[in-house]
Amino acid sequence: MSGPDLLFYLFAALSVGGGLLMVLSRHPVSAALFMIVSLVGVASLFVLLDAFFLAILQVLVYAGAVMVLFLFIIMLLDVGPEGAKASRMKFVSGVAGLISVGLLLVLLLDLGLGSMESSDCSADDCDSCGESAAFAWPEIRDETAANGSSLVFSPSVKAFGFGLLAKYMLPLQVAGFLLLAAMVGVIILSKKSKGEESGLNQ
Amino acid sequence: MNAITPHHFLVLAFLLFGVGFLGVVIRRNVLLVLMSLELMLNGINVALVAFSRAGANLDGSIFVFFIMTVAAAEVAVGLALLVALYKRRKSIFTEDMGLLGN
Amino acid sequence: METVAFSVLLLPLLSACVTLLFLRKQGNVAALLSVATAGGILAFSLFLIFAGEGETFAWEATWIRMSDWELRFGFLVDGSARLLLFVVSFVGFLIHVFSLGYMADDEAKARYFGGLSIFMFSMLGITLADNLIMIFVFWELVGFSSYLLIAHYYSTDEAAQASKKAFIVNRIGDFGFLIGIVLTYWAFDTVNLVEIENQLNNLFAWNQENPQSQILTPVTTALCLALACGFIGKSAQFPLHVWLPDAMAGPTPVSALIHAATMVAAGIFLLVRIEFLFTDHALSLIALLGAGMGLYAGFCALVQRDIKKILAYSTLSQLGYMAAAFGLGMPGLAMFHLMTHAFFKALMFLGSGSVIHACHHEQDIFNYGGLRKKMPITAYTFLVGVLAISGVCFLSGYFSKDAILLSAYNLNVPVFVLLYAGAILTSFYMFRLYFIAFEGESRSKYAKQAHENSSLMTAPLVVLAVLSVIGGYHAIFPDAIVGSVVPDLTEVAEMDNHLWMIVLGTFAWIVGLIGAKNLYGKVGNSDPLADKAPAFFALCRSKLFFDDVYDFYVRRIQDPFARFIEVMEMLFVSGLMVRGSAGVTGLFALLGKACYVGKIHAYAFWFIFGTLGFLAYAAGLFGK
Amino acid sequence: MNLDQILLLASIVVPALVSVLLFSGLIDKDEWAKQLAFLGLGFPCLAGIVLFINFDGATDGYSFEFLYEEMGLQELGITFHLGLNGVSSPLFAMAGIVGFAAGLAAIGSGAERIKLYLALLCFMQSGLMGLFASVDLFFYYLFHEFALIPTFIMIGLWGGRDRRSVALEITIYLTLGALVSLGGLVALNVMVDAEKFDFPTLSKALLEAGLLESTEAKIFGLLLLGLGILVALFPFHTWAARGYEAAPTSVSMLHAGVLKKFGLYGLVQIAVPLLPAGALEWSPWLMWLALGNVLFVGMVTIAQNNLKSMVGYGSVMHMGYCFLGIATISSLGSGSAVMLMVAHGLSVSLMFLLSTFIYRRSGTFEMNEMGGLAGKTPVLACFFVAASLATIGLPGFGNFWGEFGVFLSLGHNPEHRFFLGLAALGIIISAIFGLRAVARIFFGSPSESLSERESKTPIRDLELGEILPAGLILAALLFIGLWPRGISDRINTEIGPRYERVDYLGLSQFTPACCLVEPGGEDSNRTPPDEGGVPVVKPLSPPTDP
Amino acid sequence: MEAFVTFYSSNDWTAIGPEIALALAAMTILVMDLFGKDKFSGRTGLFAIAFQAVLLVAHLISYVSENSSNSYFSGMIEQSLQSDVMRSFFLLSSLLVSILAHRYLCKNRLASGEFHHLTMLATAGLMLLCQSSHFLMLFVALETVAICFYVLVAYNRNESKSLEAGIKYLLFGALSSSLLLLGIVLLYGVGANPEAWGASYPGYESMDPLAFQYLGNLMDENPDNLLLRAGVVLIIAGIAFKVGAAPFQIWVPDVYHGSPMPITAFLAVSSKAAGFFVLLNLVNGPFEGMAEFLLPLLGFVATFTIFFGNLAACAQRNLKRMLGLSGVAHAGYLLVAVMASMTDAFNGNDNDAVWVLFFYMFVYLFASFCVFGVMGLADLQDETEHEFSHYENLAQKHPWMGFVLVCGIASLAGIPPFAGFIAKLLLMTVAFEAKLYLSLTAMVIGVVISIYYYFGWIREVVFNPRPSFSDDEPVHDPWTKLSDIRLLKLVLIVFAVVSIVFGLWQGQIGNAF
Repeated sequence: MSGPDLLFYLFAALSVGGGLLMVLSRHPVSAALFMIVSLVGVASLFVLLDAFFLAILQVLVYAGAVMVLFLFIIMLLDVGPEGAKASRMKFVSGVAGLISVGLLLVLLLDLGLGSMESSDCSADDCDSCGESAAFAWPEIRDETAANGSSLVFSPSVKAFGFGLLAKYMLPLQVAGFLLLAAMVGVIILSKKSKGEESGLNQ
Repeated sequence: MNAITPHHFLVLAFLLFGVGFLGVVIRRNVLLVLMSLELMLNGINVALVAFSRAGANLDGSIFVFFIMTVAAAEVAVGLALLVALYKRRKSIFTEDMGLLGN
Repeated sequence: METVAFSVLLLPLLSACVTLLFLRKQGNVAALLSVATAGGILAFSLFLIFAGEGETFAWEATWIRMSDWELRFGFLVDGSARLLLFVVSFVGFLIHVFSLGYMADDEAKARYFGGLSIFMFSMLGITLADNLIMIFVFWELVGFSSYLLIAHYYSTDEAAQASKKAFIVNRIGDFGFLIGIVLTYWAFDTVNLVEIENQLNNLFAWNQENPQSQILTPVTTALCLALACGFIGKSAQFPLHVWLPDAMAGPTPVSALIHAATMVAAGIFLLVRIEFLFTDHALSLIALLGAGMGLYAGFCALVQRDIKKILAYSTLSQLGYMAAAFGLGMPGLAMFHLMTHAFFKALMFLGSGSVIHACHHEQDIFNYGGLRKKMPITAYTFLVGVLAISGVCFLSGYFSKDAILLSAYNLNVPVFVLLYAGAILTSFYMFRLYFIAFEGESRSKYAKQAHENSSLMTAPLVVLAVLSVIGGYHAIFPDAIVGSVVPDLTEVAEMDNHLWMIVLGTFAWIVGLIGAKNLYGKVGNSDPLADKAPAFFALCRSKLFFDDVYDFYVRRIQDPFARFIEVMEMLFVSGLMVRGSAGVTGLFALLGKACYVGKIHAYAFWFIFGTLGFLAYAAGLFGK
Repeated sequence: MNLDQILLLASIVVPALVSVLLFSGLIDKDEWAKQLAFLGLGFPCLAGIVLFINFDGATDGYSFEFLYEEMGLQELGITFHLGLNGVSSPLFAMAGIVGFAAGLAAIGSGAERIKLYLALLCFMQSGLMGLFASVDLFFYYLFHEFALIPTFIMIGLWGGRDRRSVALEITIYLTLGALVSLGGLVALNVMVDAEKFDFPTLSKALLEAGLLESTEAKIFGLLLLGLGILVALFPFHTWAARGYEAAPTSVSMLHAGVLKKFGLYGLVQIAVPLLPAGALEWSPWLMWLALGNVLFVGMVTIAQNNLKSMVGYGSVMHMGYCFLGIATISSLGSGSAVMLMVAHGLSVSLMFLLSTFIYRRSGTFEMNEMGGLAGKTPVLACFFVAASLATIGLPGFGNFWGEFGVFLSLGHNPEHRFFLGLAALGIIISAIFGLRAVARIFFGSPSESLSERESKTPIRDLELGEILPAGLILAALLFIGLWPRGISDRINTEIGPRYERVDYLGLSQFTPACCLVEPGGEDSNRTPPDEGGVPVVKPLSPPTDP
Repeated sequence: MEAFVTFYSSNDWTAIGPEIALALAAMTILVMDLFGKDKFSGRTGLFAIAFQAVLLVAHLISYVSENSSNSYFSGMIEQSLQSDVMRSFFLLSSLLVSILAHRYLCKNRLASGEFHHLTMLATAGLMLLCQSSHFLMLFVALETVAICFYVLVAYNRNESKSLEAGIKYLLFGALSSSLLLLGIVLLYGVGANPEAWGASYPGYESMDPLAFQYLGNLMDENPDNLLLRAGVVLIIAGIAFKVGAAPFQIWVPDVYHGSPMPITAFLAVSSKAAGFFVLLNLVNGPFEGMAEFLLPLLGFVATFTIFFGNLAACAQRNLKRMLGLSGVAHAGYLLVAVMASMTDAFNGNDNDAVWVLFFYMFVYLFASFCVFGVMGLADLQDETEHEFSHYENLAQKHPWMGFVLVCGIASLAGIPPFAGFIAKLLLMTVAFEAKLYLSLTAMVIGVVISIYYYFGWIREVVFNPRPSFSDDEPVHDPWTKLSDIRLLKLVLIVFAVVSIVFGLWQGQIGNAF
């Protein structure tokens, strides 16, 4: 087990553990902080996968902007911890949720690993059955190239830029409009308007 | 990094997705439900990046970029809704959102 | 020729339509029209009878054609048809005339005479029809017209019930008749009487020619019994006889025409027409039925107080005689007795009619008495009828009845015994009726102030009396009329121990006369038999509980069963099936509505379960 | 496009136009509306009778055909195709007559919002005429729906007791039936991939390339279920009596008299001749169910006290005879069924009409509270006696020929004779309830409720406006009864050729009773005997396929 | 870099002219609002209506001319006659939404500019969605639509119900889109490196792993790869949410209930139609290889949907919820058509089932807007609580509106002579030809059940009202101010007439099938 493997397990534990704690912690603020932890873990996994640009984005957008927004709202509404009221219902739903999510995971893993088995046994050399270390990560060249209609993986930001502006031009524009719509929506939802007086007095 | 295969990442992604789903199901604070949704998206991102790396194919990474954008927008709208609702109801707990039903 | 036949048939229909459509208000016009029609019918049918010079004549035209079933509207005027034609038209005419007087002061004359015309139409139709389906058609129509006429006094419950009963009981008979016709059609591929007869004759001829390969005939006892059901219903034989006594609720001339002279006799006519179809078993069964009826009706008649009911029961017993004659294989005798019976029974009914008319519709014989002095013509003609029916020598009844007795004596002794007992009873209750009604002194104010009726009513009596005296000498009738009965008569004539039979017959009516004389010579308002033999009286009174049985069936079985079925429908068909499914649907609807608790968590569980299901399907947990 | 075609088309279009006019509210006076409706309902009657007379009894197939291709959906072979054949022309005329009578009754009745009532009635009438006039199966169904929907609305608006629930129930029930039969038609259309969706094309296509027997059985089962529900076949009959009891007179007349014949018409015209094997498969079941109609419903009818529901149940009961005739899978049975359909349509609508007249006088439908009406209203009594005797099946009225033909056809196959015996009991049952009704309503002494009602308002006999419709229907009934050839010949022209295969299949199920042979052999349709001298069984004529 | 010239070359912006026009117009509206004096004057609304009408006409003219299937933007979108039809569908429906919304906004004093802005953006997104032939494009367009809808559903923010509906829609929308996303990612994983996941495809390196075409070939190659299957079912789940198919239909009534009336109509028509078209594209495009794997799943979903929707609707008294559930049932019927289009009976270019689907959706559009339009005219104290009793005797009070409403309901119920009947007939025919007998049976039973609630409503509208015993206080009559709706009334009547005419005469349109 070499260093990167250790790192993988470390960061995986970090992200999953952070997520779990976020889900289970009673106070929203702590939940948000745990969330940040798990996000950072994910970011570092991106680094492991040579997606440096995405890692940066992850930290900036998620851990930075989004979570700060969350924290800001939490402070604004100063939500306390979930009260113990309706605890039985909470307990029942929690147990049911655990069970069903467990089932979901089992199914997903079964599907994923099932495909892996079929892959190994479909391979010709049956000696490699079982141990999946036979997978060789393709080596990456630091250059932006396109192979047919697909873009070749490269850690460089340049490749991203080309990809976005050349191949994914239209989605990029659409995403811009998406953000515009979101912005307009947020404004319309939260700004005070003369129309509101009619609604408030009820 | 040769003992780690895409399957490990896949498993990790599924775990994150499941944890997020768990949050959606059991948390009654809408803020936390939104966070859990983010967590699910993160799981997906992990899988996506792993696949794109394993397939030496950049499209996945670019997809991650779009997913982040969308997630941010969703969160923004969601929080705005939440605030607007909080102004009326003084609560952000799901059990208080029972006006519509039956 | 067929034009004449048609005019015979359509004349009454025409007058009926005219009456019902235009003459509803003018009763007298309608009456005259209808009497004129009857006269016309008489003339035409006499022409029809004599123009045919004795040989049968048939004519046909297609009436309905459905795929390869073709029904032809045809006339078949052979010997027996001529006989019946004569009886119907002649007696019918007389009764029309009588009705003029009898119904003189009835407010619904038009309806009455219209009904009579319809009856004449359908009765003539039966007489002339040449195939079974046509007979069935007119069969139903006579039932309908008798329904109308029985219900003439519809405002009385008695009439309402009686008419209904008559129709329904007849329907029961027709039920068998219908099935018989259908079976006949598919057996012979035709319902034309002549064709059927030819086929059968060919068949028998065939069987005689080559005895090694016998063809079994399509005729079965079941078939002819099914057909005989029609006869049983229409001429009120056991067990469907219950309607006839009640049918006396109608006006008396109607009883005379329909329920004594013609319609009930149509059953016998039907038997005679399809006689070639009958097997020996069926014949003997019918003979026994008839004989039994002759005796049974006699007992019932013994204790009746209503004059018309007495006559009705005697009609039943006489019909029994005819049936017996037919069953003995002597259709000619049956027809002959039909004719004579038509004469004297019509005579007696009309006589009773004139009595009733004179006594203001009083029908209880114990309220009469001493009418002989008040209304002599009626009395004497009635006496003639009584003598005739009880078979006094050399009157019409004697010939027909003793011929039957003789043949029974020679062919089938048990039948003879029954018939003979019936004969004694007949004379007994007939004389009883005569003595109570006409002798002694009047026992009610109506009877006291009774007086002879107008000649409109007495003339038919006289004519009929003459006929019932001389009607027995078949020689006096032209051969065109009685030609069909002569062979059987001669056959009887060649039988032995005539003398013995004369003695027996005379003994019978004398016994009856004497018994009636010293039992009913002078009576009060009560039946002396009731004091002498109460048990026997009660037994006869109960008519062997037939009416009670039928009544019990209708009240206790049929209606409750119908109600039960209705409840079953309410419960199961419309309840369990329709409402039940609707209820189940509603239940599921509420269930579906209950899913919408409005809670985000509950909804999230739908999502997670949906995803689980989909993934499980993908993982192949549901087969594949 | 000659006059007859124009008449045919107009008999559908005119009522529709009138109803549109009435809907549109251009007519403001009720009087004009009534006269307009008189026109709109009288014209189809006239056209029906004229076309019935003009219908050439010699030619088989369709006459007065009218074809318009451009309806759309040609892909499914659907075209607007009108025409009359031997089976449909009597029904067409019957629909016209009954519709006219119903219209007269409606005009005479003082219903409120009479304009809407008449408009819906005219709409229904155009649907009815179209239903029998359409050659194309799709329009045959569509016109049926046109006629059905006003029924619901009119029951809901002018109905009697608990009309809302009745309207709902009848709507759901009949929609189920209609949808199932639509499914059957669609199946037919899909399975038989003919270029057009009308009777002649389909039958030709089927003759050329028949279906599998199992397929035929499935499609026939669908059609039977759907149409059976629409005709109130035994277990599915409960909607009928309730509906008719609640519905206003004209609707009961039109529905029970004409619209209900849709299903039987479909069976006779489409299902049996096109899918004989399937029909053969189902005929035992159909026999039993029809027997249920005759006996079970017959007993229920006896138990009724309400005049209208008695008439309703009675009509359901007599449907059983039609089903029996059809179930014999023979031309004779089906032809007689058509005859019975025509006659029954007339008689049952007459019964409904008269029961309303009685209601107007006695103020109730409960027969226990009536009695002795004949003294007050002799003419009404005459009509009612005639109508109920017609229902009973007295010769002289059309029903007799239909029922008799059905019984005759039942007698052919020895296996059916059992059903013959039981079904013939129906003539007794119907006599019982029919005559009971007559006796209860008209005979006997007047009931006290009647007399006290008369003390307020004198009970008058039928007026001319009431005699007219009743007399019209009665005349038609008598015509059929006295001159059945007038109809049976027309029916034969269609049934004969169309049922060759059917008869062949039906006859091949058993050996008919041997019919004897004269050595003279004077009648030709029987073959002379062979040397062995065994009587020759009437040969099954195999169908002559073109 | 010359490697990317190929990508540039296929960026043909004119191909998506209508979308761009819509987006620009949307921003114009914002600008108008910015400089407008009164935010509540209907100027922007009128502008939006006029613009969309013009655009619709222009687009109709344009696409009738050319109907060749060709792809732009390096495989992001692919245009065909079908997608053009859908584009006109969306344009039409958004035009109607704007018309309905105009009165709604003026009545409730809500800002009109943003509303139309978002509506038009959503429409543009829908139009792109139904052309997209690349999963990334599909995702982005879908999310654009979704975000617009989140806001629009909650648009009436004076109403807590509206906001709550928005929250619910957002949460479940996000959940379902993450499911969809997971599915896409799984497909991408297999596509990017088939060997690693037990699949095989020669020369996969040069393929775009998110393009429909490549994935379709991949699935044809190895249809029983578990990961692919998982991806496919997850994507189907995501779309099932959009179309409101069981078991992801649960959000439908609540959201319909809370959202403003025009948006309810928009959801019921456009978003559902988009979902169905995407589903159609997928199952006939990339997932074609998995047809026999998907058919049972879809069959179950369709049956469950039909029964659930109809049964739950029977018990509803609130009309908006009832319409939502009946919409669920209609989704079930449409799923049957989709299944039929997958079967062997209908493979090929002229796929009858697809055209039947289109016909059905158009008929559904007309009928729904008849119903929602009339419902929108009622002014109740609480906009969201439409009870049966509010419609008592409408036919007598306002014959025309009653006529329109009845036409709409009857067309939804599929009663002849309305277009809905023809649509259902075609659907039955198609299902028969595809031998989907079970789903067909479910459909027939469902239609019969649906008659119950549809007819119940018609009964309220047409038949005499039941006697009201509460005569102490006059019941509020919601049909008092119907004066200021000239245009709307005209449009609605036109729709009713159209839905009758389609029922009787399809002419050339009918020949398309």
